[in-house]
Amino acid sequence: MPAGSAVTGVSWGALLVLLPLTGAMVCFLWTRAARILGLSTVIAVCLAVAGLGWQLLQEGVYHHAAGGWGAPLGIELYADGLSLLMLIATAAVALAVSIYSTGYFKRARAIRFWPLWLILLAALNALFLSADIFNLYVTLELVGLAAAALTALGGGAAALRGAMRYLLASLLGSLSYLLGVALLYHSFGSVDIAMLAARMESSPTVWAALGLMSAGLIMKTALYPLHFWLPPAHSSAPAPVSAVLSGLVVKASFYLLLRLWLELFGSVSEGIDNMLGLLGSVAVLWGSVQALRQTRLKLLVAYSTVAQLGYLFLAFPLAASAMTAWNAAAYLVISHALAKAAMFLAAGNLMHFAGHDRIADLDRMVQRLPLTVFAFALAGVSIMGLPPSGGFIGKWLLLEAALTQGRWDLVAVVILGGLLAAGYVFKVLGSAFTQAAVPQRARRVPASMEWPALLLACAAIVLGLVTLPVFSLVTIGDAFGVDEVVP
Amino acid sequence: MTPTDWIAALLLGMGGVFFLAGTLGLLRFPDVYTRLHALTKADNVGLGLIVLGLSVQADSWVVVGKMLLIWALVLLAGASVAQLIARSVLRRGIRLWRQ
Amino acid sequence: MLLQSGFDVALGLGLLWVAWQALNSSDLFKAIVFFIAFGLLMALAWVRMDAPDIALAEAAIGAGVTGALLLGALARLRASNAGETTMGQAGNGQRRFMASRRLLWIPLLLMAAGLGYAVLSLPGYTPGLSAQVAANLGASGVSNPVTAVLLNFRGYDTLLELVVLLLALLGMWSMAGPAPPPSAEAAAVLDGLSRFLTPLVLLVAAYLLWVGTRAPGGAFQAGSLLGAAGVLLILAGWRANVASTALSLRLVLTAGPGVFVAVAAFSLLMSGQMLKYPPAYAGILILIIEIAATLSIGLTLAGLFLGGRPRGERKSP
Amino acid sequence: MNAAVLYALVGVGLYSLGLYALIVHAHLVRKILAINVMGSGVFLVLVALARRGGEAGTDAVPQAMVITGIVVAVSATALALILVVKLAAETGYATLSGNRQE
Repeated sequence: MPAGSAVTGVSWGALLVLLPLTGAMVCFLWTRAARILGLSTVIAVCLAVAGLGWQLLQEGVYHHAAGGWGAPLGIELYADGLSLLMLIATAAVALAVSIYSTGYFKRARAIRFWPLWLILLAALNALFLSADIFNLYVTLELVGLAAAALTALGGGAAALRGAMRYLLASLLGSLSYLLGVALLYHSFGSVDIAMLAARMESSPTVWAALGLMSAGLIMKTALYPLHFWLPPAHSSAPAPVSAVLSGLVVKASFYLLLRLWLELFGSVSEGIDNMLGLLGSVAVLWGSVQALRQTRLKLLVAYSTVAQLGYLFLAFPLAASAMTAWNAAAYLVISHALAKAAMFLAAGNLMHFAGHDRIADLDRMVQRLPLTVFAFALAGVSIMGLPPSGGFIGKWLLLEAALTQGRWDLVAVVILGGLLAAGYVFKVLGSAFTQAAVPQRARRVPASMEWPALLLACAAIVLGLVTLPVFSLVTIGDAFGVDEVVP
Repeated sequence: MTPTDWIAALLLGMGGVFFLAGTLGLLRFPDVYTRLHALTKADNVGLGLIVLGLSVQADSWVVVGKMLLIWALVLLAGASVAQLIARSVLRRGIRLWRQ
Repeated sequence: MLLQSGFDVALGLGLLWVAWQALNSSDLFKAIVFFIAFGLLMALAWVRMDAPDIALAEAAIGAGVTGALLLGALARLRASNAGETTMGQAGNGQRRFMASRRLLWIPLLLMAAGLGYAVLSLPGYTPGLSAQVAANLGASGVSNPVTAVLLNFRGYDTLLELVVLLLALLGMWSMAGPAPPPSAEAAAVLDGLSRFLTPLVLLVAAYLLWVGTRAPGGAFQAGSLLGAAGVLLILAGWRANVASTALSLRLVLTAGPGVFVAVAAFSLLMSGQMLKYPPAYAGILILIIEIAATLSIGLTLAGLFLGGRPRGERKSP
Repeated sequence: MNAAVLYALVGVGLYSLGLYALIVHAHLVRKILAINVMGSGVFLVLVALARRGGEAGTDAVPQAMVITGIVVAVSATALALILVVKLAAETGYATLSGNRQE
């Protein structure tokens, strides 16, 4: 396909899947150079995302017919502003986590980590790019299996148990999703999202598919009360893996849910949006309270993820003001991805330094690991939703949508959740300033582990200052269908 | 029905009887060894008769050859598996059944 | 006609009954054996639905390899005394399960009824994609429609699926450590059987691979047969003298996804669309991918059954 | 009701039975068996419904999807089983609840 400039003529989207897959296999074949090969692959992926972004800005949405057949027979890749936003967040977190991992994993672990991690990256990219609900099932399974294998990488009973719990929940979620796919295929004779959207009409079968797919994806996104697998898995995995799990993997299933909702189910579902909002509210409050009660740092951060995921679901009942509510969800997704990844990396540094993650015994960490504590604090600013940060913009937009619709209950939830988040962030920071009478292992933390955390946290803050570019990016392809709603 | 059909039906019916007898033995015999005996002996003959019955009606010799090959493989696998089961049971110290 | 629907009803009820036994037998070994029987009945159901390709895959993978994996895992669990849940140790949790069991019936029954209603109320007959498949079969390079879908129309799915398989092995190697040694002494009968059957299985696998372009069969069926041969050899105590670090072993494991990705990248370069084959070369490209995939699938499945990284210190007997 | 719908209903039944067993049983191997039975149920629905219009022709697309699904299922099963084996070697229990101390 000849095209004008050198950048727009390349099919960056397909490369985003093929590159990390190739990287994974090469890392597996040539273990000695796994680290350098893995890191270069991730850098190449970042460049490809940049290329795709440029392409989208120049030419609008990205279409790619894998196999050259096109829907409905073949599989279509598709990227609009929303997918691009997810891909950018993925690339940013991936780069930071990869640099972190060069310092974190010793050689024996590293050669196992890199192939699995690159496959996970390929699967995430493939998921954000797919427009075919069966292909999405395969990518979901790939994400789930890779994430479970990575969770168990740390070894030990807690990690194995966490991985097992996660694997079972993930498999159950994907099977429910697949049953929904089967019902949709036999209702409308296609698995292409755009074709399904065109043919969509309400029927008992569609309702069953809606229920199954939403339930499966909600399970994978760990919305209360289906969150039970998240804290054990995310707290027991190695730090870079926790960062990816909390930052990206749960967002992948949320992205898919959002996509299906916007394209397929939004028109046929009434009343369910309020239920999602209710569960989201409970998740925000319950998760935050649980986070406050934790005595271990990584568990605290994991429960904070449960709470922050709840915010994402508050957008559903506010969808009447589509622009604001969905922008809020998108903003929260990416700012939480950056901030939470930064938090887990920082927590990993504290654990690496002290040999434990008991919050009460974080003996004057602010003097010993100032960069790490600063990163944790900056990430905390975004999690709490203080200005200027990405988290602030997201929550502000949520408040705005709730206020214009007079949903005072949701306003209260957003504000209360922010206060509770402040509580658990300051609980950690407070301990980092005070003295504790425990012996510390005091192992040196290399710069390659401190800076990625800090840079990610800074990115989460900067996100609060670049709202206009982000909003204009999201409007490419009009994923939220705002044209119909805005008067 | 042509005479070949009658022959086929007779062979298939006899095969069925052998299978039935084998299954009955599996359910009713008192211990592992006698059950194995019933299962392998009777089912091998039963399958052989069914293969013969189908061969009579087969379109070509290739199909007959394939079915005979299947029978031979089942015989081989059945005999080996029966021996393996009996061996592992014997090693676990389970005695032969005596009246 | 009546006889046939009678058979279908019996098979359907049989599937449900065997599944119930596989899920609720008191003895775990028994449950696994029922599960293998369930796989075989499933294969029969696939034949009844005119899906011989799935029947072959189900019998070889669903019942065969999965069954072998389950039995292998059970043996290792029994070695660490975790083959069964002992009621006393599970304690309160178990009792709570028992209490919730009675209540769980209600929502699950409602769910099943709802799903059944959803299936029954499907709007008429939608033709699906069979017409498109038939229309484009000529340009796909093969004449078996299932192979055409797997390796051409929806080849991207299959590429990712081969990665899933590789991922399972990578995941296992990352946590399992070296493979357990072969059991003390393998039976002479098993040894003889494996020596006799292995060449035959290789032959059948090659046949399935070759015939898969125009009749039921293909890379997955052939690969799973290879895997089954590997399982048999492993059971007989045979070990190849290659360590998990050996490049040759890794090359074969990545051959399937590797060749597939290479074809995808090459076609992306040539035509701007990944996995778009030039019609004249579609047949040969599919065959190359299938050969590589068969080898990878076979070796990966056998490797999964081995239960750990091969050590490569033991000479084959 | 024809045979296709019958098999689809059996698929729904298998899915529900599997879900029940997945929740009720504590032993992880039983949970893995349950996931596999659920998967078989989903596959049955996927293929069977393509034939509900009668015997005319078979749709190759769902069949190919099910072959993909079977391979994914065996991969997931293998990974899950090795996790169980490692967990049991580590804690002595093949359940998620047993033995909390580390």
